[in-house]
Formats: sequence, C-alpha cells, structure tokens
Amino acid sequence: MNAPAVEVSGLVIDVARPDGTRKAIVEDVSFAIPKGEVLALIGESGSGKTTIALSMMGYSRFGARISAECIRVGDMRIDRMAENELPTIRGRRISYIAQSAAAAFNPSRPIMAQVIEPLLVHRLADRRTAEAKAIEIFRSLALPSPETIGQRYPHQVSGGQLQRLMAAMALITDPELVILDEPTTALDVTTQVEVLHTFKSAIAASGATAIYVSHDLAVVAQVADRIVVLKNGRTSEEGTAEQILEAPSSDYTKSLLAAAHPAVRPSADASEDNVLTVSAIRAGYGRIVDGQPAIPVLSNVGFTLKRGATIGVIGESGSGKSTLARVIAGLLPAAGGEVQLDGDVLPADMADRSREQLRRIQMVFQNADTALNPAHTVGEILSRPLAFYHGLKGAAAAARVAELLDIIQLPRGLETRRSTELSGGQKQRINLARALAAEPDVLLCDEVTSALDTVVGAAILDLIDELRRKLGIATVFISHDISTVKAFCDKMLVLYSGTAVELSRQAEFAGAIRHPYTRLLVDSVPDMDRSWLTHRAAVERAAMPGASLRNAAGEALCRFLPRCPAAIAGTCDAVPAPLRESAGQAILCHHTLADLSSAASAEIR
Amino acid sequence: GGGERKSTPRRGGGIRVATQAASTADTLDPAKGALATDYTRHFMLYNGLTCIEDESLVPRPSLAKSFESADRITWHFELQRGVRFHDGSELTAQDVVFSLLRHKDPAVGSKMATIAAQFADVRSDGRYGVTIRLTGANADLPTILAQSHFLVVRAGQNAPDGNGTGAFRLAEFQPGVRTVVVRNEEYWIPGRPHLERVELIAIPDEVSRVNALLSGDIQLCNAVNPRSTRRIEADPRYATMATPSALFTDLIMRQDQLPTGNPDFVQAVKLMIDRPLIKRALFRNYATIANDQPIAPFQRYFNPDLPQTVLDLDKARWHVQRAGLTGVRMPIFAATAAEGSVDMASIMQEYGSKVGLNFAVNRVPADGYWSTHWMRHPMTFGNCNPRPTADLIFSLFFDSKADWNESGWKNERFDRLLIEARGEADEARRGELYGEMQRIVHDKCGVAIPVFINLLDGHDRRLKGLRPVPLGAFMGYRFAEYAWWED
Amino acid sequence: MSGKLTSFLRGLPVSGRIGLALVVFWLVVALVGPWLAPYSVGAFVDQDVFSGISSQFWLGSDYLGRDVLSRVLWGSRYTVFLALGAAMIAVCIGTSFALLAAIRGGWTDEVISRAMDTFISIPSKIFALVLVAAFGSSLSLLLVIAAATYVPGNFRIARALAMNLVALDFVQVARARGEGSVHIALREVLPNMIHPLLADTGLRFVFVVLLLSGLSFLGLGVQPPHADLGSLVRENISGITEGALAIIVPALAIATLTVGANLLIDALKPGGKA
Amino acid sequence: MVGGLMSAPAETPSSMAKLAPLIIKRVLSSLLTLFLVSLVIFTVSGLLPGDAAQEVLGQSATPEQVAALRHEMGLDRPAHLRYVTWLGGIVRGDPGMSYVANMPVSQIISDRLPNSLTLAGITAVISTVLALIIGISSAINRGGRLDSALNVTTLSLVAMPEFLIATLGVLIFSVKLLWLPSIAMVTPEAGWSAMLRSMALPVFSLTCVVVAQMARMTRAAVADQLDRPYVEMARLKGVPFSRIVLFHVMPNAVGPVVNAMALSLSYLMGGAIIVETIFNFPGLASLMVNAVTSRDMPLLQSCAMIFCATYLALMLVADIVAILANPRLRA
Ligand SMILES: Nc1ncnc2c1ncn2[C@@H]1O[C@H](COP(=O)(O)OP(=O)(O)OP(=O)(O)O)[C@@H](O)[C@H]1O
Ligand SMILES: Nc1ncnc2c1ncn2[C@@H]1O[C@H](COP(=O)(O)OP(=O)(O)OP(=O)(O)O)[C@@H](O)[C@H]1O
Ligand SMILES: [Mg+2]
Ligand SMILES: [Mg+2]
Ligand code: NI
Repeated sequence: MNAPAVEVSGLVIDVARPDGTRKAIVEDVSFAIPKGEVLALIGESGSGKTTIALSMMGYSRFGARISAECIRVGDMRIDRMAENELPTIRGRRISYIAQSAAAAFNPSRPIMAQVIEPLLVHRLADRRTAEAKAIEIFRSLALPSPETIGQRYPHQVSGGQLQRLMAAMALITDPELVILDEPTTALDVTTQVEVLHTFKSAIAASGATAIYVSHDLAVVAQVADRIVVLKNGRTSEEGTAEQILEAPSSDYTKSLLAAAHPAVRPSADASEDNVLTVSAIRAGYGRIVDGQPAIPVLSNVGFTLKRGATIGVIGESGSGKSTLARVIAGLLPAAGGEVQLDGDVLPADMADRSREQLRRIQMVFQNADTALNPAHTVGEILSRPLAFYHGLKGAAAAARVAELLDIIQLPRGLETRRSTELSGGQKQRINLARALAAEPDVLLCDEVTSALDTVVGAAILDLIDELRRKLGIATVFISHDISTVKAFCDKMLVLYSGTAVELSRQAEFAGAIRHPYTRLLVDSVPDMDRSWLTHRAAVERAAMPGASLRNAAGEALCRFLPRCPAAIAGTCDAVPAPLRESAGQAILCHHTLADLSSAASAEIR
Repeated sequence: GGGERKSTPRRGGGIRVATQAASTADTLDPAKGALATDYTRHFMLYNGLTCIEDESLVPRPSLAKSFESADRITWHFELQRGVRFHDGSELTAQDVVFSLLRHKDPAVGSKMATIAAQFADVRSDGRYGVTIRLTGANADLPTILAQSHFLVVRAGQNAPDGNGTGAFRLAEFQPGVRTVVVRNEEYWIPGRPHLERVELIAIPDEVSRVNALLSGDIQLCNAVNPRSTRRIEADPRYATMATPSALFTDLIMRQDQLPTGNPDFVQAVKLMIDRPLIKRALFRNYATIANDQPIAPFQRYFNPDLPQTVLDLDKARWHVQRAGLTGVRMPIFAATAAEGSVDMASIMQEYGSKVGLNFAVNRVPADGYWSTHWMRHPMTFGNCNPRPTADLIFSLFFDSKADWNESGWKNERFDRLLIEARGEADEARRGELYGEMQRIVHDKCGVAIPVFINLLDGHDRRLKGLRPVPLGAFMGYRFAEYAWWED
Repeated sequence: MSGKLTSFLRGLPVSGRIGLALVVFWLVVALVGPWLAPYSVGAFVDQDVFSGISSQFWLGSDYLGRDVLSRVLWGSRYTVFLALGAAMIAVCIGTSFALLAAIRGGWTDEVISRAMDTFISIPSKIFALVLVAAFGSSLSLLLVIAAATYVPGNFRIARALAMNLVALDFVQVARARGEGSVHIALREVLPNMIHPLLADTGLRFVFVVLLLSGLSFLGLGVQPPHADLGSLVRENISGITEGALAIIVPALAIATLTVGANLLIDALKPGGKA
Repeated sequence: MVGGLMSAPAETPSSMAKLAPLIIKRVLSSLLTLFLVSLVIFTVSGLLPGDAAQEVLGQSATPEQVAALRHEMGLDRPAHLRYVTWLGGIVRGDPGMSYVANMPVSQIISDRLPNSLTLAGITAVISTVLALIIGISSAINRGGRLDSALNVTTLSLVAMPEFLIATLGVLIFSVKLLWLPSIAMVTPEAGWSAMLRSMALPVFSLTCVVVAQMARMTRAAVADQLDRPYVEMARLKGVPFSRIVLFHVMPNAVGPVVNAMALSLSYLMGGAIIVETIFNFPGLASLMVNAVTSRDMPLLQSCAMIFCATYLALMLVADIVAILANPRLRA
C-alpha cells in the first residue's frame, strides 16, 4: 500500500581503469525495501556489497562513479543530489555502521565526542542534550556503565562494546535508513550473538529501515526480512528471507548454504603411539620471574596427539590458542611444562632445538598475507625449506617444488609469481605447502581458514584432511569456528582464558556432556533457523559477574566463573575446579560429568 | 680614494667598521694583537711612543715628544707631560718601561717577543724620560715602536683592559662579536678625534662584508675582494680605497729538503710564474708585480736595477730537465690563511704541467696552517704583512737565523750585510747595502714572490679624511684618530 | 629486462619521468662529461672574467677566466659521484646497523641507538670542519664525512622499517625453521625494505649534494683546481650581482639534480602516484 | 605550538604520572648520550693538529712562549686527566675557563646562547606553522594542482644551497630594497623591533632550509591518516572536511609530524653555521667553529654538549607530544 522506504533501480557503479576505459564493479542492481524492514546484501568477498551499501549515501570509494535510474531513500533522490548537499544527509537521515569498529573509531578521541558528533555537526542538539541522548542509547544497548563509558577511548572497550557504541553513533540522529556493513564479522561467536541481538532490537525500536551486509547466511537469517544475493557485482537472486533460505533457486545460493554446514569427516585410523605430547604447559609473555611470565597466558595445558590424528583447539579470541601453537613450535619458550616429540623432550626455546627437531614440527600461520615474504617468489619460498632441511638444490628442488604445487592443487606456472600476486586462498595453500616441504610429523595450523571465504576455506580444509590421511601427519588445528573443528578433528581442546576447560574425543564432543563454556560456544553458533536468535537470547546470562578469580587461600579458581551460567555459589567461587575425567573426555568443572549432560544442564539453568 | 673634494674635519657622528676576522681570541692586550681587528682596536685605545701617520712611513713623536740616539744603540725618549690614562692617572716613564719589558716575558705571549729580544735594557730616566739600550745598533727603533704591539699600557696591568691614553674610551667589548668605543673628551691631542663613536665588528665572509657596506649597515670595511670593487664603485655613495702595500703571498721552497733545495728547481719555479696573470686574474690589477724579493717598488731602498723575472716556460723546462725532475709529483700546500694562495697554487699546477712538473694542490684548513703546514713541507705558501722598514722584513724573514726564515736558506753574505745596514748611518750606503741584499734574495733565495697585493678598503663616501698608509688597511689601522663624518 | 624497464617507465607519473630524465642526464654528464670538456679544468683561457656566452666559451668564464662549461662538466662528476657514493655508504652502514639492532633487539639495539644519537646530535658541518682540520681535505675524507653524517638518519628510518618487518610472521617462520640471523637479515627482512631504502638513498643523495655545497662554503671540498658544483657556486659568488653564468650554471645544475632526484623518489614511493 | 592543534582533552594527572618514568628513562639515556658525545668530541679534537697555545700565539710563536702558555693552560697534562677534570667540572655545573678568551666558558656561552635560542625559536615557530599549512593543504589536495604547485615550491627550496638563499635574500632585501639589515646586529640595547628586523633575513634563510622537509613530512603523515577508515567514517557522518582534518586527522598525525619536525628543528642550533657566518650572527654554531679553529677544548666541548642536549630535548618533546596525542600510548 505504501511506497517502499528505499528504492533502487538500475544501479551501476564503475571505476576507471589505468588505460582510461571504465570497468563496472556493480551492474544493474535493483531492489526496494519497505519501511521498517531489513534487507540483507549477501555474497562472497569482492561481490560489491559494500560498494552498493555506500552508494545509498551517494558515497563511493576510490573514485568510482555511481549512476542509477533511481536511488531513493524516503523523499530524497540521492542520485540527483549535488555533491555539497550529500553531507547534510549523511549521518543524519542515513547512517552507517562499519565492519570494524576498531578501525572506524578515531583512536585518539574519546568515544563520546565521536558518538555525538553527528548531532553536533548537523546542529540537531547542543552538546549537553546530545550527551544525555547518547547515554540514553548506551543504556538501551545494554552497555556497561553507560554514564561513563563515553569518556573512554576506543581501545579501552571491548570489540563487541565498540561495535555497539558505533550503533549508538548511527542511531543517535534517528535516521531513516541504517546501513550495517558486516557489523559482527570481526567478533567472537559469543559476542556476535549479543551484538546481533542488540542490533536487531535497536533497529526494531527505532523503526528505521536497514540494509545489512554480510557474507554469513546464518547471521543474515537472524536479522533479514529480505535478501539480495550478489555475485560479481550482479544480483544473483532476490527475495524474502524465507524464500532464499528455504528454497534457493540459484546454484550459487545453494553452494553458500552448503558451505555453512560442513560435512563431518571420518576420523583417521590413527596409530597407537603418541607423536606429540604436551604436558602442563605454563606460558605467557614478558620476562619470566620465578617460572611465572609477566603476562601469564597459558596455565597447565596438556594433550597427546597420535600419528595421523587431529586435535582441534577452540576458544574465543585471546584465549591463548596461538600462544599454545607458539609454545609447541618453540617460538615462545614455555615457562613450565614440556613438549615431547616421539617421547623425546624438546628444548623449550627453538634456538636450542636441532634442525631435525625444528623440521619435524611445522607451523602454518594464521595470516597467509604476513606469513609469506612478499619479496620472494613462490618457487623461492618453497625451495628454501627443501634446501635447508633436505639439502635439495637445482633440478631436484625444482621437481619437488612442482610436486608440492601438485599436492596443493595449484598450477606449476605459479612458481615465478610473488605472493602479492596470489589470491587469499592461493596464499594459504602456498603457506601450507611450505610447511609440507619440510616433511613434518606435526603440523600446527593456526586459524588457516579464518581469513578466507567459506567456500575457499572449505577447500583448504579438504586439502589438509587429505594430506594427513595420505602422509600420516599429526595436526593441531586451531580455530575459533566451532562447527569446522567439530567436523574436522578427532579430539577437541577447549581453551578458556588460557586454561583447558575441556578435552574430548570427537565422539564424546558430539555427545551431550559439555563444559558450560563449551556449551556456550556451541550454542552461540547461529543456526539457519530464523527464530534461533530470539530463543538464544534468553540463554545469555552470567551468574557471577565480577567474581574474583582467586579464593581466600590464593588458589586459582575456575576462570570461567564470572561468565558461567551454571556456577554454584559457595563452591565455584571458593574451591579450585576439579578435573572430571572419563574415557575420551576430561572436563574442568565442579559439576560431575553427569550433571553436565545437556539434559541435566537444562535443569541447572 | 677618500678626500678628493676638500672638506674640513668636523666633530660628531658614529660609524660601524667591519674587519674580516674576529674570534673569542680578540684581546685588549696590545702585545697579543693578531688581527686587523685587534690592531684597529688597540690604536683607538692606546698610544705608542711614536707613530707613523702617512705614506712616507717616517716615525713621528707621539707619547714621546722627542727621541734621540747618538750610536743607534742607546735611545732616549722624552715623554709628553700631562697625558692621562682613561682612568685619570698620569702617564709616566714607569708605564712605558712596564709596557716595553712585558714583551720579554714568555708568559705574556707577545707577538713581538723576538723583536723585543733586542731590548737589552729599558730604564726610566726621571718621571718623564725613558732610556732603551739595544743589543746592537738599530736605526729603525722609532719605526719599530710605532707598531701596535708596543702601545703603552698602564704599569702593573698584566691583562690590559682598554685603559690607555688613546683617543677613544672603551664602552663595550665582546670578544668575537664587537667592540664599541666612544670619544675620549680629555684626549691629550687637542681637536682629536672627530668621531663620537666607533663600533668595530668583524664580518668574516667577504660577500657579506661588502653587502653590509652597500646596504648601509657599516661605513667602512677592509679586505675587499678586488672582484667586488666594481660593485662598490657602481654605487655613487660608496668608494674603495686602494693602498699599495708590500703585502705579499710567497711560494716557499724549502732549501733543506729535496727537490725544492735544488737551485734549478727554484729557478724553474720562478720562471714559470705568470705574474701578469696573477695580477690580472687574482687581483684584478690591484697588485704590483714583484720580483721574488720583498721590497716593493714604492718603498725606500727599492733596487730598480734588478732584472724582472718573466714567464719563460722553455727556460723553466730546461731547468727542470737539468735537475732531472721531469714528471716529479709535488704537493703544494695552500690555505686561505695566505691570501690568494689557493688560486696561485692552481696557477702553478696549470703551468707546472707545461714544464713537466706535476704539482698537486693541497688546500688545507686555514686554522692550524701556520703551526702545522707553513714551512713544514717542501712547498708551502707564506704570507707576509707589510713591515715599516726593510730591516724588519729582512731580519724577520730572510736572516739565516730568523725563526721565519721560510725557505731555510743560508747566505752568509746576506747575513753580514743585514747587520751592517742596520747600524749604518749613511743613507746612501745603506741603500746600496739593501740593494745588494735584494739581489741576493732574488737570485738565491727559495721564495718566489709573484706580486705585492694592494689593500682594499671599502667605505661610505661620507666618511672623510681617509688616505692610504702602506702599513695596513684603515690608514695603517689608525683611521679612527683622523677620520670624520660628513652628512 | 627491457620489458621490465618499459613497464617501469609506464608506471611512472609524468613528474617521475621528468625526474628520471634529469637524474639520468646528470649521471651521463658525470660519466662522460670530462671527455667532452673543451678546456682543461684549471686552464686560464679567458683574458676577461665572468664573461658571457661566446662561441669560444659556451657558458662564459669564471672569476679567474676559466671555462665554465669545462668546470661544470668536471664539477658534476665530483658532486654526482661523491654524493652517490656517500649516500650508498651511508645507507649500507645505517641499514646494517639497523638490521642488527632490529634483529638482536635489547642491549644491542640500545647501544647502537645511543651511538647513533651521539653522531646525529653533533652538527655535521662542524664535525666536518674538525675532521678536515685533523686529517686534511681529501676526496676519501669528504666521502667519509658525508657518509657518516647521514648514517644515523638512515639508521633511524631503516630501524623503524626493520622493526615492523621483524614482527611479521614470515620472519617468525624463518626463525622457526632455524635460520640464522644473517639469513633473516639479508634474505627475509632486507628485500622488503628495498623500496623505502631506495627512496631514502635518493633523499640522502640530495642531502649530500647540499651538504657538499655547504662544506664548500666553509672552504672544505674537492682540491683545487677541481671543484664540485657547490664550490663552483661559492667561488664565483662575487659575480652574483652581475648575474654571471659562472654562478647560475652550477646553481642550476644542483637544482635540477636535486629536484630530479626528489621527483623520482616521490614517484617511486608507494602511494606517491596518487 | 603543535600541541595547540591537538584536540585531545586536558591532561589528567594520571597521564603525567605515566610520563614520569618515560622522562626519567630518557633523561638517563640522554646523560649516557651526552657522555658519549663528550668522549667523541674529545677524542676527535685530540686528533687536531696544534693546540690552543699554538693557535693563540699564531705565526709568530716562539717555542718558549708556546711552552709557557701550554703550562698555563694546563695543556701539558695528559689528555685523559684534562678530560676528567673537565667532566668533573661539568658535573658540578662549571664548564671551566676558555683557553683562549680568558673568560669562563659559561659566560661566553651565556652571551651567545640567547641569540641562538631566539633565532632558532622564531624560525621554529614560523617554519612549523608554514610547514603545517603547506603540508596539510597539499595532503588534502593530493594530486591536485595546489599539491603540485606546493610540491614544486618546496622542492626548489630544498634544491638551493643555503648560502645561495641567504645571499640572494641579502641582495634583494638589504642591498637592493634597503628594507632589512644585511647583518644581524643583536645588541643588548637594540629594541624589539630592531632585533626582529635584524633577525628577519637569518630567519628567512633558515626557514627556507628547514620548511621544505618538514612540509613534506607533514604531507606524508596527514595523507597517510586520510586513508584511514575513521576518516571515511567521519565523512559518512557528514562531518565537514575542514573539521575532519583538524579534529580527526591532526591528533593522529601529530606523532610522526612532531618527530619529523624535531629532527629538522634540531638543525636550527648547530646547523645554522652558514647562516650565522653570512649574517655575522653571534650564535653558538659560529662560536663552536671558533672553538675548533682556536682549539679551545672547554668551549668546544660545552657547545657540543648544548647541541646534543638540544637534540635530545627535542626528541623527548616529540615523544611526549606523540604520547599525549595518542591515548593508547598514554594509558
Ligand atoms: N582500490 C580499488 N580500485 C578499483 N577497484 C576496487 C578497489 N578496491 C576494491 N575494488 C573492487 O570493487 C569491487 C567491490 O568491492 P566491495 O568492497 O564492494 O566488495 P564487498 O562485497 O564489500 O567485499 P568484502 O566482503 O571483502 O567487504 C571488488 O570487485 C573489488 O575488486
Ligand atoms: N606479544 C605479546 N605480548 C604480550 N601479550 C600478548 C602477546 N601476544 C599475545 N598476547 C596476549 O596473550 C593472550 C593470548 O593471545 P593469543 O594470540 O594466544 O590468543 P588467540 O587465542 O590466538 O586469539 P585470536 O583468536 O585472536 O588469535 C591475549 O590476551 C593477548 O593479549
Ligand atoms: Mg565489504
Ligand atoms: Mg591467534
Ligand atoms: Ni565451575
């Protein structure tokens, strides 16, 4: 009955190429959003999502040119506005929430000044009223200490909070249209849920129309009313959320949906002997005094790994996953505990390890961009370990490099390229191949797929899986993506704040018995189910926020205590948690294993 | 030049004068004076027993109202009466005796220590009489005493502070920065000086110095580069004053080292100097061609009969070949401390290559040049300021035993003639002796003197009363007593 | 190779190409100039001084009547090669220390940094005066002075670059592989600093040219009758009011050389094209 | 000066407390550097031919005089003893007597230091303002015509030997136009206006020397910040561009800008030798050259220490400004 709040038709965005011709990065995109609804733009990286979203504000990056039959927001014809008119609507009637709040906030100004800036520059309020309004919004977004949080600087609040603060900045002018550009991608799953929830209710409360940009279908499922699927700057499919998620018509949408549900891989037939034994590791950063580093991270972490087996290490950001990998690789000498390779204790510091020992443990770094030396060609990168560990030179090395490229399924012609000339997926493969070139016994994979698109990431996972089965390499697989780990690993190690709260075999992990933190993690992974978020939101409740982590005797208590929904007052905050063990599962908790099964824990709640 | 138009002295006016060098070593002690700035300052503040006032270079009485000697060994000076120091005390023989004897104390660091060694005895002779007994006869004592170093300071002042009998009183003294003096109202010579105030600064950079003159920031400066005269003369408000002087920069060939000790080498070098070129290119003709001996044509005792050495490359080459030195590589040390020496060295190098000598110019820093390079290598440049008498120049620089016998030559005949001329009363005979000495130096000595360099002062035309005195810039550094300002 | 060159040229903005042309021009002049000089560098060929353009003296004559063209041809050789040599030496030494400091860290870093602070805080021209007074002026000493003056500056920049690089994962990879410090410095870190270092070398080159001209003002420099471009300007400065070619030509030479180098550097900088 | 551009809120005492350890550490390491400087200067000057006694007596020195003066100056004592005595004096705050000028070094320096500081100070203020204006305007016009024009201007300034700039300045402003004095006559009795007039040309020359480099650094730092996401965010909030530059970009660019400026400005004290010579400016650089040529060790050493201390102080200030401007470092 009403005209849609936002209407776009025939949107074309093109950039000038160096030779003067123009190349379209968005072609002929049209959509309309009824008032108060949320439209999701989804597609792989580089498909033009951000570009389209920004064009709603008449803004384009890197000199791209926007042309359209119509871009209408409310009563404003964005496509007909003059360049000097546009700033008057930006941040006032249309506002933007960027992907990374950490980057989008000015690091050297207090948060409050930035949040109320839209009100001030558009002269909608004086400073006092503006601040009062901001505090109001902070409170409604469930930010802690709303009165004072504005005085802090961006680095003084957590990522999730910052993302919410940016929402406050966007909503403070009561805009008609809010653009959210992957607002939760940079967040941990647990935080993502909170933020998604607040966003959803805030948008609903303000009655604004919204455009939500994401590449994660499960997330989109929770917030969107309508979905536009983009591929290479063109609309691949458009429709209501139900229609796209339940009955996708394009193959591309189908592949996206498939990647969201990784298939469970069969466990490898691991041999009996432990190739890697990690026991009671204590490690951290800074100078080590009395066996205790200045910034302690890991405490008493251990596991064993059989030849050809995979252990998944999960936990949220900062839980010490990378630190564990660095300790095993010797990059960070542990302050206590030991690492054994085939029963031999390895020196803590890699400088003391023999070349052979170094060779047998190889680490694949999280970020392929920085792990590959941009000055070297692929050939050089791959042949260095060959020469260094195996003394291979000349033709033999070249042959082996070619072989390695075959293994990682890249064309041989790639040898002469530099890493800057490779795509993200290709880089990660080279990164992997370099580790393989050493012919290691243990492969440490630190979030090797996190920076990649789901589809590309899945291919890398397949590759690693195949390799470990073929070559019998034991793998330590670090990830914060619990669904991947669940599907991929024989064993799981769950880290919370540097302690191993749970160590389970795949079968047990898939079962019902879980540490409360593991449960939180698993439950935080969004489902395709559109009502998931609504149900999920009720769960998030901490029992003892601000609880101390040491008891009166100075013993370390369960670190998860302040956030634990199942904490037992008088026990958890007084006695260190005991280790509950059964075959194939070890959990650090006061509850018995039986209590921790999902049926029982429902009661605990 | 200064006073073409007739103008009478008048009182008043203050001027700023710039010399080419100043440093923290600037001093108020006449004995230590080392630079034009020092000499100028000292002549404003102090008086000497005698003074030289004009181009005749004849010593006139100053603090001594008369002087006499029968044998040129014992000299008697009668002092002016009623002369007062700036602090009011009266000048007596005591002060003179003190001032002269200081030079013999090594701790004072007098620049005239070697000259003062001639003073066998200095005694006061009553309140206003001084008797000086020399170690040997010297007819030039009054001239010697006219130099700034022998200016008279107050008795007992080991570190003189400007308290003299001079025409100006010290108002401000900042070593290396500036000296300000104001007119001494009670000056003992009536009617002098004319200027109310003189500020003495130093602008080491020649271009800046001339710019300062042309922009009216200073009214008088010395050491104008001959190349700048065109600029100055182009402006009707400014003028240059050229003072022909016996200043020279000489090429030293050490006789006690090889190959410079080889007479053929010396001859060759003297023959390959293009004196007209040096005069024209280096000094823009503000120079007088010299003949490898230190007495300039306009000086007393100049010997006009000596044949002028001229550029003769064939003969030079012949000498080089005879000495067997063809192709030999020789460094020539030059520094800006010896005026024009760097360019002269370049010229030597250019002509050397034509006669088979491979000279390499070795320009070294000006500081430390005199103590570390000068006379220390086979070929260096020296620089000799004008001296008031032939005896002084010969005995300081050419006597075999002189500290500054630059080339290290030894000529007994020359030494004997020098002593003889010093005590000779008969002027004609004396002239002959000096003539002979010039010939010996010209023929035999290891120094080549290409030209005598004119001193060039630049001044505001309103500054009157300047005239050249061949002893140095600024009328032999004594302009302040005579000059006046006419607006 | 030639393909690379053309693509490099194509990638340069106009200003970069102008810069490159100027730099190449002066490099060529420095290389072959002295053979083209019509007169010997110390020859007193003109009766007049500061004369203007004539068929005999294409760029006039200097304050002593020497041929300006010949002197500039020689002078550019001194300036270009001294500056180039000094800049390269400074960058090599500064970068070596920077790599050492960045890779070793801790005390090594502290000591080297303090030593560099020491050198950077002594005014370079005065330092030069002292050294020349102590050792006498020679080409090699000039080279050493100019190089020493710019070592600390290069060190600061190279150290900052190296510190950033050392923290990167690929260096950790090399460490985890068991590589020695030398390999890490030369093969892993250095190649990634080449571009900014080249830009820095260029900048140092410009600075050295200017330092040399400053030193010539203080009377330190190439031994006469030879002269670097700065000395040529300086020795002819009394001709400045007459607008003598003897001063304009070498000044122009310095200007085009330094501007050219700067334009080239700017173009080489990543983002300089924007 | 630079601080004025910061929009960071007033300092809380806690951030001052955070700075204290930094300052202490820097002061300690500065003392070490100063010590190194004195050692280097002493060693290098030990290599100089001749000594103060010879230089004072000059061409006409006799060996006895040299020996006497040497003894009086204490030059006949071993070098390390002289160094230790001098260092001891410095620690007690007394740099000793000048060998040459017969005056305490402290007095000579106190006559000249204010001159140098004034010259450097005025130049610093002017060139910083200019550099900021030029740098910021070209950064925000990146690639535009103004940018190219400013680029060419700064480049031409860089390309001119400073003695040429100074000489041309004198020829035009004092000799031709007679507007300004050609030499700096900084006398105590001169009034402010005379003082400023006589400083005009030296300041002009020095500004030309340092401004180009500073402007280029500013441009680079500002341009770097302009590419940051927070700038885009601010534009998407509708913040006017001038406000973005002043309140968003500058606080973040201040760190590198101040660092570059400190490096350039440290040149103004010791590097001003040519300008001091041309304008006959009684500053510290020419004093130090004087000390070199007259082999006046106590004076030379003290000048070197002052230059070094200036450099270190500027660096410290730069670091402090960078810290104050950056809340991350402040915490
Ligand atoms: N600096 C640039 N110059 C020209 N084209 C660019 C530039 N940066 C990005 N592009 C192109 O613009 C297109 C759209 O980019 P956009 O940022 O809108 O993608 P996106 O879908 O938001 O990706 P992501 O998920 O990675 O944020 C891409 O094809 C990309 O290649
Ligand atoms: N170099 C370091 N110095 C001091 N602390 C560090 C350092 N590196 C990491 N930390 C701290 O150690 C803790 C664990 O870091 P780690 O990198 O192991 O986490 P992670 O689990 O890998 O997180 P992410 O998922 O973000 O990669 C964090 O709190 C982090 O702040
Ligand atoms: Mg995007
Ligand atoms: Mg990590
Ligand atoms: Ni518990």
